[in-house]
Amino acid sequence: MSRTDPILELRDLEVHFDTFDGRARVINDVDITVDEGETVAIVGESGCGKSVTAETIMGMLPQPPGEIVDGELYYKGEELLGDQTAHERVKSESMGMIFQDPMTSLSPVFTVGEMMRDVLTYQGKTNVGWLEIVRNVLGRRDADEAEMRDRSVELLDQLQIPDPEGVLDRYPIELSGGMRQRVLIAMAMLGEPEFLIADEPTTALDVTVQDQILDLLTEQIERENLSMLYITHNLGVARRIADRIYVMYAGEIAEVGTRDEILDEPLHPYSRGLVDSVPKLTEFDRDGIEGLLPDYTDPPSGCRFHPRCPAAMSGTCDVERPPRYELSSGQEVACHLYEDGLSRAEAAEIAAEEIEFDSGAAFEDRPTSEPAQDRSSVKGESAGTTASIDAQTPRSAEDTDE
Amino acid sequence: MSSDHTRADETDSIDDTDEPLLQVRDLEKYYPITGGLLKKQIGEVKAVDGVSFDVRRGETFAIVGESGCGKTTLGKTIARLHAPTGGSIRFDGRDISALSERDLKPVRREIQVVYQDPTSSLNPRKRIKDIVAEPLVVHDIGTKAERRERVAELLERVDLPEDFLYRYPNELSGGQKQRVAIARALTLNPSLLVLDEPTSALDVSVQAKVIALLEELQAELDLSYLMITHDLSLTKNIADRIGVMYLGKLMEKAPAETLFDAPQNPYTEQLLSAIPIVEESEAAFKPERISIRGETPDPSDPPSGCPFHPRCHRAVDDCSRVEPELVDVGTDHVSRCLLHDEDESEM
Amino acid sequence: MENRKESARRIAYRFRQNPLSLVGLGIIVGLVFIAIFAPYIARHPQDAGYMGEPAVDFANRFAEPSLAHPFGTDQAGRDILSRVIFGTRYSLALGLFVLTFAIGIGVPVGLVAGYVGGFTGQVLMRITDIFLSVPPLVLALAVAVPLQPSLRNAMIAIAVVWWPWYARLVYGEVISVREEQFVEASRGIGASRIRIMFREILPNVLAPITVKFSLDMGYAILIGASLGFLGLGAQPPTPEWGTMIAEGRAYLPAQWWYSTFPGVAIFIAVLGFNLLGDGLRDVLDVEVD
Amino acid sequence: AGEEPEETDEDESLVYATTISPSTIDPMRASDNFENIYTVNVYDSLLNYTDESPPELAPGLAEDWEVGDDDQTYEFFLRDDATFHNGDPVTADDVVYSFERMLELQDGLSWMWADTIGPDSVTAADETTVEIETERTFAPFLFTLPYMPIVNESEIDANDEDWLEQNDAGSGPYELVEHEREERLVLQRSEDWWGDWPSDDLFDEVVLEIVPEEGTVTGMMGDESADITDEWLSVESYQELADLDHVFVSDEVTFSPLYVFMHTQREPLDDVNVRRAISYAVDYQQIVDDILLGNADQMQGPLPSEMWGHNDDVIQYEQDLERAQEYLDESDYDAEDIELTYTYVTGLTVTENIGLLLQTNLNELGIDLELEGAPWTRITDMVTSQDTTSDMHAIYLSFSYVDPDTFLYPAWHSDSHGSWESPAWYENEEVDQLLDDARTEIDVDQRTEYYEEVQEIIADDAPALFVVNEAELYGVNERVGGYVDNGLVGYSKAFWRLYEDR
Amino acid sequence: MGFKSYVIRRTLAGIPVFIGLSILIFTLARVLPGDPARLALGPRATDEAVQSLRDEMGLDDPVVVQYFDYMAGLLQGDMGISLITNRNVAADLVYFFPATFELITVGMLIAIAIGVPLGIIAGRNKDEAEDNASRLFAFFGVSMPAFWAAILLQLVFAFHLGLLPATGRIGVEAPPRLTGMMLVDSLIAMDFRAFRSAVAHIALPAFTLALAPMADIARMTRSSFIEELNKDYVHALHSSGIPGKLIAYKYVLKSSFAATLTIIALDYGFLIGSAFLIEIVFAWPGMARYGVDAILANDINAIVGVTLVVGIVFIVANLVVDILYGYFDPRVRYGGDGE
Ligand SMILES: Nc1ncnc2c1ncn2[C@@H]1O[C@H](COP(=O)(O)OP(=O)(O)OP(=O)(O)O)[C@@H](O)[C@H]1O
Ligand SMILES: Nc1ncnc2c1ncn2[C@@H]1O[C@H](COP(=O)(O)OP(=O)(O)OP(=O)(O)O)[C@@H](O)[C@H]1O
Ligand SMILES: [Mg+2]
Ligand SMILES: [Mg+2]
Repeated sequence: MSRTDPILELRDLEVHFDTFDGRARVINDVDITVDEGETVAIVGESGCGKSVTAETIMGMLPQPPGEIVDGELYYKGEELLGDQTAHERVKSESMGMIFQDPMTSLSPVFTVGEMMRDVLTYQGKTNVGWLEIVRNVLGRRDADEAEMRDRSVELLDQLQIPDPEGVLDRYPIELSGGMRQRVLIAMAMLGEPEFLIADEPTTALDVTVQDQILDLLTEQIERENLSMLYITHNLGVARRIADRIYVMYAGEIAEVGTRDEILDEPLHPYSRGLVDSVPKLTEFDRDGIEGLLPDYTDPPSGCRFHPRCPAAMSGTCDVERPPRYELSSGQEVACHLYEDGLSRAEAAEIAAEEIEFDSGAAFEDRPTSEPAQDRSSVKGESAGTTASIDAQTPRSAEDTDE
Repeated sequence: MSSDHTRADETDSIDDTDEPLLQVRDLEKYYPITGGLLKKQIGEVKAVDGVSFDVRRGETFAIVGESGCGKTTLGKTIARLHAPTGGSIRFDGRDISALSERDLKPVRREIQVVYQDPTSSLNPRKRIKDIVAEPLVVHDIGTKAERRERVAELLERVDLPEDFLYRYPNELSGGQKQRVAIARALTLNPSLLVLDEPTSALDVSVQAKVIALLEELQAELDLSYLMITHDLSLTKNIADRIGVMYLGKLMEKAPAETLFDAPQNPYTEQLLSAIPIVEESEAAFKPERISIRGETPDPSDPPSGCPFHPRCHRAVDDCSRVEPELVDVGTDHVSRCLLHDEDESEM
Repeated sequence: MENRKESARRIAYRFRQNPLSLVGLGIIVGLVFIAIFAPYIARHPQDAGYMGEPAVDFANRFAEPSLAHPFGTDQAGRDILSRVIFGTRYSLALGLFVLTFAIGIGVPVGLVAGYVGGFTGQVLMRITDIFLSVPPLVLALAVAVPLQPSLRNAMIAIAVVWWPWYARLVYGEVISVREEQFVEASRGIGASRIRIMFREILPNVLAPITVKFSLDMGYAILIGASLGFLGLGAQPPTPEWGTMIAEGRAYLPAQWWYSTFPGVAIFIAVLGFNLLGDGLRDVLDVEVD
Repeated sequence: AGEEPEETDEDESLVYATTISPSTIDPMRASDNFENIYTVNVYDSLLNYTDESPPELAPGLAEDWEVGDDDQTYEFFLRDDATFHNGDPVTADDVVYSFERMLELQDGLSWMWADTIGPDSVTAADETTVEIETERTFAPFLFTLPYMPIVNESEIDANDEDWLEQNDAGSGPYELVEHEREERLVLQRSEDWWGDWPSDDLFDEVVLEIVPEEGTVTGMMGDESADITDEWLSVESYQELADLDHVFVSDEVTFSPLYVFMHTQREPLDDVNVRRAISYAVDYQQIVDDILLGNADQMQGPLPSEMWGHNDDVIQYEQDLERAQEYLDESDYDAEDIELTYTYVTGLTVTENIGLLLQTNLNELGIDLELEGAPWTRITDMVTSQDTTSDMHAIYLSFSYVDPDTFLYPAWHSDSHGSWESPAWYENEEVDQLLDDARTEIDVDQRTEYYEEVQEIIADDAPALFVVNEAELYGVNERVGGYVDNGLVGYSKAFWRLYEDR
Repeated sequence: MGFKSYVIRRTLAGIPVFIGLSILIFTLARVLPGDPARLALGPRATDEAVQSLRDEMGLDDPVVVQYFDYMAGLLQGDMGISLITNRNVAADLVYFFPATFELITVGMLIAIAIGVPLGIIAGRNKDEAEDNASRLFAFFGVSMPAFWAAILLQLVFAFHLGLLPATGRIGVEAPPRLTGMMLVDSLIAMDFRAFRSAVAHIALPAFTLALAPMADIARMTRSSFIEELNKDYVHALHSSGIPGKLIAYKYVLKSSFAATLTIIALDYGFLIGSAFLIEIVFAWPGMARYGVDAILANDINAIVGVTLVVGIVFIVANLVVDILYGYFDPRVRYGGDGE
């Protein structure tokens, strides 16, 4: 694949959160590149930092408690993290976002049409005067209502929404989940973005509806030649939509490669465990991955995955953070098992040899529990390797939610 | 128009050599819809509408279907958390569909439910030990010490360390909570577990372990499972037999392999076709891609005729008028579609 | 135990986020201290009727605030500071009594109405609605009338109008907790209704009740003082704050201190409970109104 | 302060600021002081009171009158120049109608005539002559007549039942021009009034301003937006007013006697020794000096000394703890066992303060006293039965007509039991007899004798603490000329006697 | 569900509450000790007079009969005779209610006019100086005893500074009475002198009344504003290109205002309660003061009347808010009860 200039490039992102447990170092040195016209997926389990990454790119990370400690974000060469106005501008001119929960992503108190009209009217404006707001609230807009309506209807129609005219006058609550998600896509498309971020837009939907939505989304992307960053934890969905996939674990990128590379023969132990755990029509490996995401306030040293890794090498993995080794195929994997320049075949061989998930855990004497969480019982039992295990109990995300 | 097909209802009772643990016949559960000025009942949602199936001893029977099709309602009705509107539920040879709350108490020891959301299914204000011991307390079983022992044993059974006894649910991860929920369900030595999407709130790597645990328990404790899920790939791997539901009705029921190898119902076909596959190799096990259209209908106002006809890729004119019945289409395999009759007559 | 420490840490963290609530806590601790040790703190306890030895000194009436009488004296030459100090007792007692009663009635009603529901629930909530359709002060006035005006009767009157607020709060909470699966799980185990209501649901609605309790302490004190102010609460010479303000009102604006200091006392007490309640609201993370 | 300057039309308006408001302005329903102020200024009566002290009778609508030998027939000769505010002449028929209406409504002051005037007692002999034949001999009868307002029969007949609440049908010196309920009554001087006006600058308008807040009243007096206050302010407010250059405080001691009635039918107060002990325990001096700041006299016996017939020789109680103790020792009770309740009208701070002082005083004897404030309505209710009457009631007896009977009969005659004026439930046949005799005897000297004897018996029996006769205080702007407090309900605010004096 | 049917259902739901309330109040009033007839006629009335009034008032009938008589009367606008004013309570209320209504409405308007912007400012600047100041202010507002605040304000603004009148409704000749609300009447009469005076008179009491709800409203607006501001749709709309300010003041405000509305309804009722204190202090000739007088005088018909009117105002305020709520938030219309 010949690389054109990336449309979006995220470099060395580091994001921390202040929580009552202390400072959570969530995103650690994340690089993501999206090329023009490309769809890139980020996959990973819940809490691994996918949404935080997306929020950072969309400039909507809540600060505080979040803080972007380091990193640059280039959109078509323009740095955005250091320049909020530029970020705002680029965001409203060129980016669009689709969210997971279509119900909460639409204002419950305005009709679909009203929202779409506002999107069309304020397209690209970053500020608006008081008078304008009042006029707007009173229903006066300078723009051409009929034209806006036509445009909205056209878009809704493209997304196979039955009775688009009628939908414009309805409130989100009057629409089904699938319809809402389509409306949401339409809203994102209205602004004629070049770059789309979708954060698990189909997770709440049934498979058949998901299937429809994915079809429509691909169609739109092709039609408008969009670039997209698609976040999901569903590997199957990633397969359907993505050109390339980033596998994320605990705020770090574990592996990057084309969709087939990642899904058919993952190299990183984590990716491998992840892919294996998914029930498939062919088989279902019930082993899973031992343990839990680490405590972000006290992440493991070295490779963040090492406490759960069946191939972890004591003295290396728990000490040294693996760089992203680039294989000859262009695939990158952040694991000490590999080195730069390996061919895919060589790498696959290593993976097959070294990585073995089974019900007997890698790091634990207690085989079937999820031991990494249990600080008190684990700590000190087997010095060297386990000393640094410090899975959070409970995970801070849950705490703040409850 | 006569057909050779026997009505499906009788099919299950064919092999009465070993009576199934659970026999569900024509089960109905309707929810009233109220509205208007006086909140009169103005309609009903037929959440479960004439469902029949058996769960044999030691097997896993899976119910799959889309959101809102009535899976949860079915599970809860069988566990008698709801009173059925109609039909019968025979459990261990006894009809439990009309028992009073008091008479149900012994039955409750036998049928337990594990819920989808592990967070909501554990009382956040109670310690794990109290949660797991609650069934014993409610049924007034054992002394304090005995209970404590039993709880410790159960915790070990579900692979949780002993010091979890004193924790509160919010100090546990999702997978751990689900293990606690399973432990609680096992406390009274039930014979049937209703598993309502027990892993859908979990990450895949955790799901795998919980599934492994469930299978292990089933083997060791001779449990029967009624597994409710929307993940077809999962059912393929763990279920013995599968029922596919749509809008409160059973559309197809077959042994797992049969269902995946030779699905008879267009709805099952669509479901299978929509599964996003992860590995290239899976593609071989999927039917041709079917382009899906239409919206999930409103359960309170289901389409006439075949409930699936508006979205069906095989729909014919009659589908909107004639309501198909479940018919035998193979060994232990029934399906609900008008086309079966036509196929038959064409033959 | 680890989780204790953990939750203590969480609570401390939340409190730290909201220093005002610490101020509230301080105020309340102070008030309780003052109430308990009033006889030792007040310089003229007998001026507040303590120990049944009434002392009036009409010759020393309306002394302006001074070192001897920091809050001045009233029309009977009594030390206002001492009376304000003793007033703490009455206000706290009133708040406690009213809320204990209100919770004692309101919580079970809300639990039953919310969990059992059906016709019983409807009837209970409609009764509650009726009580809620008149502002508490007005209803308390109407209830207070048939009774002799006195502090005790004011407490009864306020308590009678207060329980519906708890019934409604608990009802609302129960409605949402009821949907939680652990409740159904408990039912699936075979637990009785009573057990489910009191062992499963109640512990989960304690947080909002606690918050409301704290906020309501302030409000109950206010209503009690209002009744006193209108002459339907504590009767002179009881040094109840509202009653004192009402008495002092006749001497405005010349003897401003008479009404002012009891007012300050009410304000501080109510403020303290509000601050604490607000802090608890954050700590326990519940929304209560 | 704060009232907008246009409020007071300085020269012509006289503003009477009061903290209470009338519940009615129908003259036949009027009962309290404020209502009567309105009535006497807007309505004429057959007779008037002078502003002397004690007041005497003066002609009103009746130029002249005669009393028959039977002590029960009266003849009144109306003046012919009196007209109602709508121009109708005042006729004898109107007088007859007024009596009828008064007795029919059974409201307001009608009780004064309830047993004296029957359905046919009042007749019109001709246009200007009214004959009254009372049903019994009632010596104070003439003294009650200034409280019988004469209304315009035809005007009332022509209008609704409650027309009088917004309008007047009188012939008095002032007519009603505005009634803003709970806010103000505006009266306008009636040019056609038959009576004499003072010669100087007259007040063409009188505003009765209802200002429930005491502070506001004093404020209004301060910035001269009010001219006269009512008598209900606190002592301190009057002090404040007295400090103002342009205000004087009228502090005539007239007819405002305060008693603390003791329940003579209940233990331990049924024992005269206990009552005497209590009477000797009270520090009257402090009440007069410190609670009332000197604006009162200690009472001597049950009758205010301003009233004719007062007996200067009856026992005068004073604080004497030794004697108190002696009496207590003589009684059947042990001080330690005595717990009494003292009831006063909520909001009347003087009585509350007296209660506080009593509490302290009685404590010295070892008697416990509990204070209980009650709204006036509750007190009137409590005293209707012996059981609910509390041990001690602080009550001001109200003055109605200039006759000792007005204070003595309602409080001490056993026929009066159950009314708010007799919470002592006093029973003494001798007293009953004397009071009855005094009512039917016309001869003033003879009556004086009866009354003196009654006073002696009662004072000796100590069925009440004869606390003080309080000066009724009014703040009055210096510019108001002609102001005299004769102590009479309503008549103490005879606006037609006032003029601007500056 | 249509908006209309929602409105009707909401309205009808108020009726049983009203009936229940009337029973409650009526029963309460009838258990008052003391003979209302005697109270009405004054201390010196004769027994016959008292008895005849008792008969007239039906006081010797069973309470149930009395209740139905009362309700029958009520339907014809007859609420019985007030024992202290001797007029029909209905007439009294018609007379006094406008003053109270004017007072609490102006109070509520002040509370909204200050509270909502305060809440928004605090919400938009969470945890900054503006936020803390407004929160502190809110605490002061709810902790201040209304009657005491009234006294203090009077001391300062009326007695000390002499800026505003301390009591009453108007200081000049009142405009002809049409609505009974001075502000309205004086405007109708184009009498601006009266209007100015009425404004000056209502300023202090209305502001005093407004303190607590102002604080409540600010607090509620703040928290719901913050909550809404963190909702996904805000981000979604933002990322669709709508400027933040428009989102805040159009979308967020409308959603969050629903929560504020609930508080407004509740506080409107509480305002009537506070009016019972404020009207006393400011000598405001309104229904609340009439009510307190009635209560102190055991005037049963008046007590029942006043309490019922208070209840009705409360019920209606809730109704109006529910309806507005349904207007602001379509979810409510579908969500049924809203309970
Ligand atoms: N506002 C926040 N405050 C504190 N911590 C946060 C916040 N947002 C995210 N985090 C933390 O960052 C980590 C990553 O969260 P993120 O939402 O990015 O996960 P995710 O990969 O999107 O998971 P999911 O699949 O569940 O959406 C979590 O541990 C979470 O606790
Ligand atoms: N208590 C209830 N009252 C009324 N309707 C209900 C109730 N519970 C469920 N329903 C309706 O019954 C139908 C079936 O619901 P059910 O929860 O059984 O579906 P499900 O298949 O479990 O869906 P999901 O996959 O979303 O869990 C739905 O239309 C639902 O709206
Ligand atoms: Mg996420
Ligand atoms: Mg379900």
